[in-house]
Amino acid sequence: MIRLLFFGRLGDVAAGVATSIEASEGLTPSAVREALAVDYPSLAAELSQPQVLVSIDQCIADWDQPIADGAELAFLPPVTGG
Amino acid sequence: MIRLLFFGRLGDVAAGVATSIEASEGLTPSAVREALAVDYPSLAAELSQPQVLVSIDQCIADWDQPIADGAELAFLPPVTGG
Amino acid sequence: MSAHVIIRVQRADFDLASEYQRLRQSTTAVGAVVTFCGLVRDLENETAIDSLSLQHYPGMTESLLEDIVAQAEQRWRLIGVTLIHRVGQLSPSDQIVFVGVASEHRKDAFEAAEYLMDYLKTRATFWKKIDQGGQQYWVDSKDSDQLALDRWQRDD
Amino acid sequence: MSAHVIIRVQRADFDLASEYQRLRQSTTAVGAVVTFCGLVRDLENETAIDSLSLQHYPGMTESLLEDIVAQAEQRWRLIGVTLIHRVGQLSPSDQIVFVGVASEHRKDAFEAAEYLMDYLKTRATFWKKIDQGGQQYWVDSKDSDQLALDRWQRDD
Repeated sequence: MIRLLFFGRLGDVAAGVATSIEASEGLTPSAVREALAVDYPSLAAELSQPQVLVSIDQCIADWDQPIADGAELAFLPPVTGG
Repeated sequence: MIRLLFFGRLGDVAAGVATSIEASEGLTPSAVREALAVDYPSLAAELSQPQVLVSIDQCIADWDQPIADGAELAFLPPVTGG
Repeated sequence: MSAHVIIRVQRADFDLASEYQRLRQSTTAVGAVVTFCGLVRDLENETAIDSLSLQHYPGMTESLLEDIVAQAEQRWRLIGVTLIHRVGQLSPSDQIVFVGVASEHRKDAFEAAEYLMDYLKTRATFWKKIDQGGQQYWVDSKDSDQLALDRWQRDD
Repeated sequence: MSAHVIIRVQRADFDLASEYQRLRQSTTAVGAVVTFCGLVRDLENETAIDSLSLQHYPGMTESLLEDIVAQAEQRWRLIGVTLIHRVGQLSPSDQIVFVGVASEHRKDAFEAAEYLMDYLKTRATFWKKIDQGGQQYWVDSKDSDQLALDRWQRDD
């Protein structure tokens, strides 16, 4: 299983979305986004915004980086702290 | 009369020097320094260092600026506050 | 030389005076302490706000802040660094963020403090939501923050 | 917009916390407060010092500090500025100088505070004398301070 996290405005858009997804060989953040697009097209559109970053196990990752089973995948809109 | 002030290291070198000088037509800081050179050559040498500034009535002044009677003339070595 | 580093993400308020005293007393070599406090401004887009809530990504935030401090330590001679960021609900004039830097000379403390804030603003995983007359919305990131960061990268 | 300005030259110590609270409460628009504290370092020329005494030119110092603050107000949007400089005899680790700036945005506060210190260091009529093992001598001015100042003048 891969744990899914959505932060900031993405958390609002992802309300009701499953908090995990089945792991599979060679799964990437891009593939997760495509899988979400089936049931949640507006969320997938938000995730496709160029400023959205992804992290795997709390490290910024590429969209085509493979995700290991048991990992934590987070979608991060532009940060606004400070 | 013109009041004379010497700050920082100049105050040590000027120990014993008169704290005022007679005013006269067209008197300038340079002329005061020359007058001091007669009795206090080592002080005059210190005052000739290029970093030494003068102020007249608490405003930074030129060495050839006339000094009015009653003014306050100060010799200022490089500042070291903060 | 490794600086005394404190990093905290917390709901509670912080006390500038005690943070300053700790930085000041890091070692007897301290000659300069620069502090920055960020406060909740009363206006957003020229309209009064009721409150602000700050979300973050626990774990990732702390490790990003550690990275940012480590980078600052490579660029400047620092004796102490403290970084505190609040999360949760805040009101106008509340303190949000504290950066404190102690060093021998002022230039290191000033530059490192500004660098830490510029990096924190654009890299650390915090998100602000504003409540303005019952309307809630997420704050957009600012181009000016990205520009502030770019300046340090040009120097690299 | 004219900033709330406080300038003090005094023998007494100052309290960062109360100076910060005053700056923070200048108006509800304050979003950033930067403070700088300069402390007496334990070493001068790599040798321990016993004490430091600070002389100044009363009257002229205050008016120079007012000029410096007025120049900063022309360059940045400032809400509050506090400048305190101590004179008389000081010991290692004692506070010497405080600069505090409150503004809406952090860039103004950071830059103005650093500018005020750079100008104060090279323009304000203070002189330091060091007592090191019974030997007293006047501190020489530093080239690095003049260079720090030149940077702002290039920007003019």
